[in-house]
Amino acid sequence: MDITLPILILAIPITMFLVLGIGGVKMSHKLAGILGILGMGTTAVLAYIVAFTYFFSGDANFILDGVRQQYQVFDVTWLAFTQTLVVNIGFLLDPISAMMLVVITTISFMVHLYSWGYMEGEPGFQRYYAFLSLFSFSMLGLVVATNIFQMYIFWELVGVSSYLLIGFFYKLPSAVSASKKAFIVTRFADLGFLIGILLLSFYTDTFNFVDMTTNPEGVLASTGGATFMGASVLTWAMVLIFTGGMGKSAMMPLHIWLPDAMEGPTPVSALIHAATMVVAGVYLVARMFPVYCVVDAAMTFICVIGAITAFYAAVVACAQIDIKRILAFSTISQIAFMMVSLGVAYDKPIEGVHYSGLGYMAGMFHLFTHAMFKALLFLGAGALIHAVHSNNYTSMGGLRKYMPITHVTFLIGCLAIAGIWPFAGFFSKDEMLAAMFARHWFWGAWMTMVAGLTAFYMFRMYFLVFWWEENPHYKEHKPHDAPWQMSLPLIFLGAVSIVAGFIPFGELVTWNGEPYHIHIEAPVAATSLVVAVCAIALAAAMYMKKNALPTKVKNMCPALWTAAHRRFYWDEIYMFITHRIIFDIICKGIAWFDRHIIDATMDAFAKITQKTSYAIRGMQSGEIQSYVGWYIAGAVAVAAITWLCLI
Amino acid sequence: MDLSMLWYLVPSVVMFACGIYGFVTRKNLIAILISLELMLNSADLNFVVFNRFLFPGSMDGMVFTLFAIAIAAAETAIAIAIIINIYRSIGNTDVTEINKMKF
Amino acid sequence: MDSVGNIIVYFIVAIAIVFFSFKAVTTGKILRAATYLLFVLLGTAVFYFQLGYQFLGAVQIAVYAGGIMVLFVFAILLTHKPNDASGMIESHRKTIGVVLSGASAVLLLFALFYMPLLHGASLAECIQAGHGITMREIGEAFTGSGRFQYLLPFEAISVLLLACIIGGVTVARKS
Amino acid sequence: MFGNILIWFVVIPVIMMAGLGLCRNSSMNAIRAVMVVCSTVLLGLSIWLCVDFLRLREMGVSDEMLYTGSWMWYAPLNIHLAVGVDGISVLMLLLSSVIVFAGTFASWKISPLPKNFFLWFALLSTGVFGFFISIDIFTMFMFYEVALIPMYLLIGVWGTGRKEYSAMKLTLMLMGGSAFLMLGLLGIYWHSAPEGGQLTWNILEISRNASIAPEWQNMLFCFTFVGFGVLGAMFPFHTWSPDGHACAPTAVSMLHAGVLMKLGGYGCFRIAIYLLPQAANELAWIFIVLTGVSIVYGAFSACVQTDLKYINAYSSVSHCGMVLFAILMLNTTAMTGAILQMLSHGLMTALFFALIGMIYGRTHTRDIRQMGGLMKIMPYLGVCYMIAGFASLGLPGLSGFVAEMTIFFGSFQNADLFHRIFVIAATCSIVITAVYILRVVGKLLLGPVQDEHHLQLTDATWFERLSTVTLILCIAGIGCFPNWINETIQHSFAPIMAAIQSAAL
Repeated sequence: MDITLPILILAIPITMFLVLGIGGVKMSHKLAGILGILGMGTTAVLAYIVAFTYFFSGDANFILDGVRQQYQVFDVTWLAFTQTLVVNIGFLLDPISAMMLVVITTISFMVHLYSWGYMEGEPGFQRYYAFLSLFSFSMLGLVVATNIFQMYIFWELVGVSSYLLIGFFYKLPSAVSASKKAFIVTRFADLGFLIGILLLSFYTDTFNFVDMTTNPEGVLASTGGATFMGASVLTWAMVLIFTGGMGKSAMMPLHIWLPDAMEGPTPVSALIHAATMVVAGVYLVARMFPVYCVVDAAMTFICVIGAITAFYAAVVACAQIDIKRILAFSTISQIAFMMVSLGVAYDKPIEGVHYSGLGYMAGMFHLFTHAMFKALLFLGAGALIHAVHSNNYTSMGGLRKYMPITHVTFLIGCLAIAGIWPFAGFFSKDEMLAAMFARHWFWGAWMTMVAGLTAFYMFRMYFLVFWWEENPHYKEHKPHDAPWQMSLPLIFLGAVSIVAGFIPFGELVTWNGEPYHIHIEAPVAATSLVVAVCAIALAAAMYMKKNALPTKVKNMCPALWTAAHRRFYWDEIYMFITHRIIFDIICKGIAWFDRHIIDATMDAFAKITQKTSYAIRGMQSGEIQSYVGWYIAGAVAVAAITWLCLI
Repeated sequence: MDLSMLWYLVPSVVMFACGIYGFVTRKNLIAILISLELMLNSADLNFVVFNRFLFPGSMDGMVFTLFAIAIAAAETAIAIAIIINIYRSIGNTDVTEINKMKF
Repeated sequence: MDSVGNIIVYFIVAIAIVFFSFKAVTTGKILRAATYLLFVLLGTAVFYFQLGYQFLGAVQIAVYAGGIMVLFVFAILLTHKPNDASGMIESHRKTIGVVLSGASAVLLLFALFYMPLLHGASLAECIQAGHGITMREIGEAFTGSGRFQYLLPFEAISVLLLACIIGGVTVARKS
Repeated sequence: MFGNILIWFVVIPVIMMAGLGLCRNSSMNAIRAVMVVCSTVLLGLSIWLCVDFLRLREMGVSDEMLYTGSWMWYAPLNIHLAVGVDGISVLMLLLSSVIVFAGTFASWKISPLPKNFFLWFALLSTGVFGFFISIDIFTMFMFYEVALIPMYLLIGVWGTGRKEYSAMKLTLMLMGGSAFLMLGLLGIYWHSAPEGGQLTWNILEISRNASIAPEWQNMLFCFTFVGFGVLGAMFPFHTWSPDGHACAPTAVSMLHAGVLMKLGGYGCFRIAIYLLPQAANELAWIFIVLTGVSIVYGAFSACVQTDLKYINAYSSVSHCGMVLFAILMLNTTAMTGAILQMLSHGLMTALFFALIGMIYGRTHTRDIRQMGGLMKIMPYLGVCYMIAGFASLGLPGLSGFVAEMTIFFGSFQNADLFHRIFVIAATCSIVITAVYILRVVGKLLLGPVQDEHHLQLTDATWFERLSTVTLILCIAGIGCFPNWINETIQHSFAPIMAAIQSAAL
């Protein structure tokens, strides 16, 4: 494949960033917006061409004997640590990276377009587009990484873009602290990632994904059976690498930044905190999948973390007021779904299971569909917020009459995430549940329950926003549908959410490149469908018309409701640890120690010298008589001593 | 009974010791100067005595004493000028009062 | 063998020197201290004569006892108002002074008596051994530049004296 | 003698001083002209040197030191003015000249006594450049002292706050360090020759002779490492750094943190490690503990400071600790990282201090609690500060990332548990760094405006922009294209590694 297109895919966004970032101040809003949208549009087209070429051209580089290949378009040396351990910057094409190219550029383009309406007239409009371009560049660089270190580089860059975009309204203290929190929490996770890379690369002596994933047994062998604290070194490495993914993908207990990240502009939440960046963790696990498969402990760890997070986030989402937070927790829950799905997958046949890599395929499939419908939901939420100027559903209600387009598209999104046939979410969720049941009934049952909760809280929100009762404020300020720049992406993404499920995903993306024919697992599908419909019905019963039922339910167990509303006090725990312990005790303690012990010791040397000087300067009195006295005393002493010695 | 070297050196030592005593204990600048002259004188006497008894053929000690006397004269002149100047500025010649340039 | 007269003169002068030295540093009146110093200087001059250095003795009397003492007296009179307690001079740190001077005296005397000086040649023999020093010799010693001649120090002293004159005038001049 | 290009690195600052001497005290323009011309010439010269050096390496010249020259200076002690550079010194010269250039513009409006300020500034540069070109440890030490002394006056006269105290503290502590150093260097000199040979100060000859007995090596290693370590702000000898930096004028902080602290790292490995490899192998662990503590300790201390300069001074403790830490790992990758970190820290701290100076010049406070929302008022400076912050917390694409990663990956090659634990502790500093950088950025630049009066303030002037842009370009240049630096310094480590390995056997 010609390297021009891949290079352009990376070069256009970064150029846009530089142009808009440096020259943006001098540009009009319109020019900046058009430049940004055009740039992203071009990138999207190029990415489609590349992905299409990869999947369908039949080139021997891409598909060999019906098996999709990993192909490094280019891979140039960036920094050589040692002779063998070399960091490259390259462009890896394989099923998941091609899929991610499509997802990222599509959503990013939609968000660019949408933002033109949403952010109109905001100060810093050019800056906003510059940051969006930076983010797109970083995310694209992340997914096409040929080696784990390149991934780490772009991993950090997306972290920074996320920081900049969450803190876009930098005059609001809440936005500033949210951005700071997001960056520091993910940075902490990245520390694990880094140590993981250090460990892994030390033993394998390579960063390259292809080298590692094609020979996972070799990776295992290279560690030579080294262990640390009871676990093998490779387990440590892979768990630590997964820690990085936990941070970015907001898995428990590193999830606390994502709800706060909703302080950023809503399109940003759609792009970064729903569709693309937060799935980086899933992508990372998928990327390293064959290596994970050789360390069972790490896979179990992923499953457990994913299952806990999915349930936790779903429960919390049921008790939130802010619609963006509900969506944020829903995102956490859905990503955890993907994690579990990857965790139950296996690279070798398991007895009694027709396809052991199903979880991998299903997770990727869900990543794809989720990106579409969650972006849709966020953009819809953006339209709602744009209309009523509040994030809380208490300021909404009965909006279906005022905002029909938003209503319909939002409903599509909700149906998709709830997993109702024939919407996209149904297909991907079905495959995931099938994979989980295939591994162990526990995972399947647990996650089916989470799926039911998902349907419940999504429709709770849907009914509270669009049905319930009309908010009296509408008389003063009549809400209306958004301008075309905002509606167009909604309609497009709504359409995608309807049809995406019919994409023969298994033919395109599997863990080893061999095609897999998706077929609906009837019992699993039926169960999940029934659960979802029941949940929706429950939500409809409770929230469709204004009634006292929700309050009653709440009063049945107020402590639980409060705890869920306060997100089970995770933030408070973190606040306690970071502020009370780390900041107040460790940092202040060290600073005190530095000033009062170390520095005081140094000062004490000076003081002792000074005191001694003062003490002996009395001898230097300037009185000739005392000088003579000392002189004579000295002379006598010297003479006497000499004399005694001589005798 | 012979007048040997020791006979002359003993008064010289006494003179010198008295000079030291005076120099260390006196407060008045002129009195200090007087003690200084005593010590100087004792040294002069030693030069001459050593010259006479040990090297009677030469006259180095004597010449040295001559120079010392000249220098003593010069030194006294300057010292007294300074003392008078000090007296003018602070009104007495007490060494314990002259400590403005200390430290 | 020295003459008895010489020995008697020696004792008188030696006792006088010791006594007046002592008085010069212990007396309470500054003018008296100066006077006692004068006696010590005169006694020293007698010693010079006795040792056969007539010129030196003359210089001692003329320059020291004459010139310098006059300076002292002037200075005393200029810095002390008559009929005033300021004529009294105080002492301090007497203990230190006694200890220091005592120690040095003891040390020096110990050294003197330890050395074999007591039984050296007598004064008369030494004067005999040396030739009488004439003024001519002294003049030549000061104006020559050969061995045992002192033109350079002589010149240096004259420059020093000049410097002192200028310095003395400058320092003491009323501004 | 003047045919050797390296000599000109010392001659030009001297010319600069002479030129300044001719200027009238009041004619600011003449003073600026002299400074700009000379610092530009220096910058050009160092770039040319760098290019020419790479060309020679490309041609296959594999001598340890290039452009060598040696002129007898004091025969009885065999002291030469010996010069020569390898890749590391070339980069250090480049760094110094960039910072001198930027520092000139950063102190464009210095007052009072601009002429005297620049005279001392030029003298400081002379010392710095002289240090990096020397390969005779005596002249090296001499230039080191030349660089040290002007600091006292520059801080004591042109500083702010408790300047006399800080100047005194800084000078005394560094002098204390150089006392140790002098002992170490003398010891090296007296053992520099095999039995009966000619004693020498020349680094190349000393390492070739390799005649220092192991028990002496241990003692001399401690002396020299501590001596240079004081300048490199090694725990617990770092306390001059916060006070000194806080009180120093902008350009001096820049040059001090940017270049002078590098003298410590450079000296540590050029003298302590290279000449005493056996002791380095044996005693490295002591200093690994100390520098490892420095890294984490400096970062934690920086978290609670409220004075901008204190924050950066403590962050310098942390970052410079990283330099020494990496040097002590005794492998090529980590040492490469140390060099990268020196460059990176030099540029980025210089940028920080320049910006702090500019902000302080406007707001007249450095207390972050009294400032806020400056991004809106002075966007240019705000953006630059953010870039500097990102470089400091190791954002890819800026120099800090490259340096830190090289250090971590290099250090991790020591496979024993002791090293591992300290490397992991050191990696933790990237999180703490993020905490304090974001804390400052959040309080200083973002959020609501704290002080109404700040709304009237203006953004950067042209000379301030020139100063910052130069530094940012260098930071981004290293961050985006790090490998040429790698190639420049690669050969330089071969003799050092050879010495260490032969000593380890």
